[in-house]
Amino acid sequence: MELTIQIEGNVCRIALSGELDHHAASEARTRIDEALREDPSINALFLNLSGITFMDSAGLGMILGRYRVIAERGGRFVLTGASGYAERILKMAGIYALVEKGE
Amino acid sequence: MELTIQIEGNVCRIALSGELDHHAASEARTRIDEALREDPSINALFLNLSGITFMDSAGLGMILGRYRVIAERGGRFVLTGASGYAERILKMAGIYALVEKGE
Amino acid sequence: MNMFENEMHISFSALSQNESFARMVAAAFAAHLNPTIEDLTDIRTAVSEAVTNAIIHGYENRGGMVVMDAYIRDCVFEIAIRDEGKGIEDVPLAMQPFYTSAPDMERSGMGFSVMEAFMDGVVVESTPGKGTSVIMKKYIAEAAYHA
Amino acid sequence: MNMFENEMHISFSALSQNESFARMVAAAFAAHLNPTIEDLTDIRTAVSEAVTNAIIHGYENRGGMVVMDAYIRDCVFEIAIRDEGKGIEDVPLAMQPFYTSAPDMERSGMGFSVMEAFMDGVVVESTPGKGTSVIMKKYIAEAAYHA
Ligand SMILES: Nc1ncnc2c1ncn2[C@@H]1O[C@H](COP(=O)(O)OP(=O)(O)O)[C@@H](O)[C@H]1O
Ligand SMILES: Nc1ncnc2c1ncn2[C@@H]1O[C@H](COP(=O)(O)OP(=O)(O)O)[C@@H](O)[C@H]1O
Repeated sequence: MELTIQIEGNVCRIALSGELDHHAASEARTRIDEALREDPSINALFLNLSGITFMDSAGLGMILGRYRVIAERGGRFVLTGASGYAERILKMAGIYALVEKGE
Repeated sequence: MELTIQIEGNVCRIALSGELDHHAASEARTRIDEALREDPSINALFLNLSGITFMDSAGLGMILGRYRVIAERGGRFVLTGASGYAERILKMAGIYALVEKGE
Repeated sequence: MNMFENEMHISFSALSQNESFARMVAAAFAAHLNPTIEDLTDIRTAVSEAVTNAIIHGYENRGGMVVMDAYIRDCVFEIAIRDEGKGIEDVPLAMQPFYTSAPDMERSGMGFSVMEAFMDGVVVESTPGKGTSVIMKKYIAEAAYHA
Repeated sequence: MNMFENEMHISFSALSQNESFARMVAAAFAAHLNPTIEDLTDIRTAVSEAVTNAIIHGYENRGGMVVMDAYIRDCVFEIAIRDEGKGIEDVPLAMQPFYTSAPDMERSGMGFSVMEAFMDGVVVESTPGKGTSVIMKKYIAEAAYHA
């Protein structure tokens, strides 16, 4: 799993690629929460999944967790680029009832 | 393992690619010997290994075996395109004392 | 069609680094049936769920050995994932969508639902204090098998 | 450096289709040590030799189960390949370059030589009528390990 974090003003853009299983999700969780903690002014999180080649329900848990972190500070959460398989699991859990889907 | 056989006049050109282990070597042996049996006028066998991505000593045994088949009918055997790893095993066995190395 | 049989049994340390290893082994073994990429992704995902559960719920991240037994019989791929961890008190409850005993670990409770959606049969056997077995089946289409 | 330990035990049907599966499993497990491509090719080749021998010499192509036990301890990868086949009467003779009991199968007699050349230690234990174990070690450079 590869993770890149880009912060511009109050917006944090994260791109995940590779395999997002429980092992990788734990690492992603730690790194994203660190970035959010360091900059309390961040009020929008864009998570780009277009590089994800594998995802299971641990990825779903990590995504829902980050949604909660940013929602707690009243921020916006946008999920983009989920392809075939990741999308199937996200939809099974009805995630788009909670989080915004971006382009 | 993929195998292509091309016959022009008395010359048989064979290209092997993929993984040449014992399982694949058995298949290659059967198919090459069939081609040689069908056309007794073949008196030169060029074996191209440039597409080989894995080879163990079963590949060596198969190559030595085909050398013997063609040598028995007084034909010529030429080995081409062996890369790094295949070459290491071929050299360990001193194969170039027996068979000709082509471009 | 000839009956084709092949089997594989593996056990490995209950470390999260081995989750990707376990999926890879299961997929490489199932590859003998000439499955589609989609079949393989289904298998990789379901195996990842069951193996992760063994590591984090069964052994509570304290280590132990996870076992996978896989069988190919004609066009059926069967895989059992076992642990000798703490077991499950109430299996029907555990299998309900969104049920999780570990929300603090950000588990979504969707593991069993994913296994059921992606495989053609999931059976869970568990004895509290002894461990858990998850037995899953997948039918690989004959067309693919003969391709 | 922290001590890192991981282990894996697998058994699979003694079918020639499983030769590539066995190499893949060994390489995927060894990958935890961050080996170079060359290290991985060495391991794949040595494992292929030992597994093929178990299938064709140990079980004489009549089936049975081949076992692989792999361990990672710090930067050492150790793998044992075992069969419960016919065993070897004279191990030092069997290990000589070009010695083969199966020239009719076009065996080159170079299997053990390849294992010795590509690994950092090869030990063969065999009991006629009981079976054979080939235990091999490979040191993975610390530099690669920390990369
Ligand atoms: N191997 C196991 N050992 C013990 N408990 C388990 C095991 N697998 C699942 N469980 C229990 O079943 C619950 C539901 O599992 P699952 O649907 O995979 O969701 P999640 O893993 O997200 O919690 C888990 O929270 C856990 O309590
Ligand atoms: N697992 C095994 N069980 C029984 N005999 C074996 C086994 N491995 C090797 N041998 C014996 O040792 C000989 C030499 O093995 P090797 O160097 O790999 O060459 P090859 O496999 O080409 O014959 C074999 O021909 C066989 O007689």
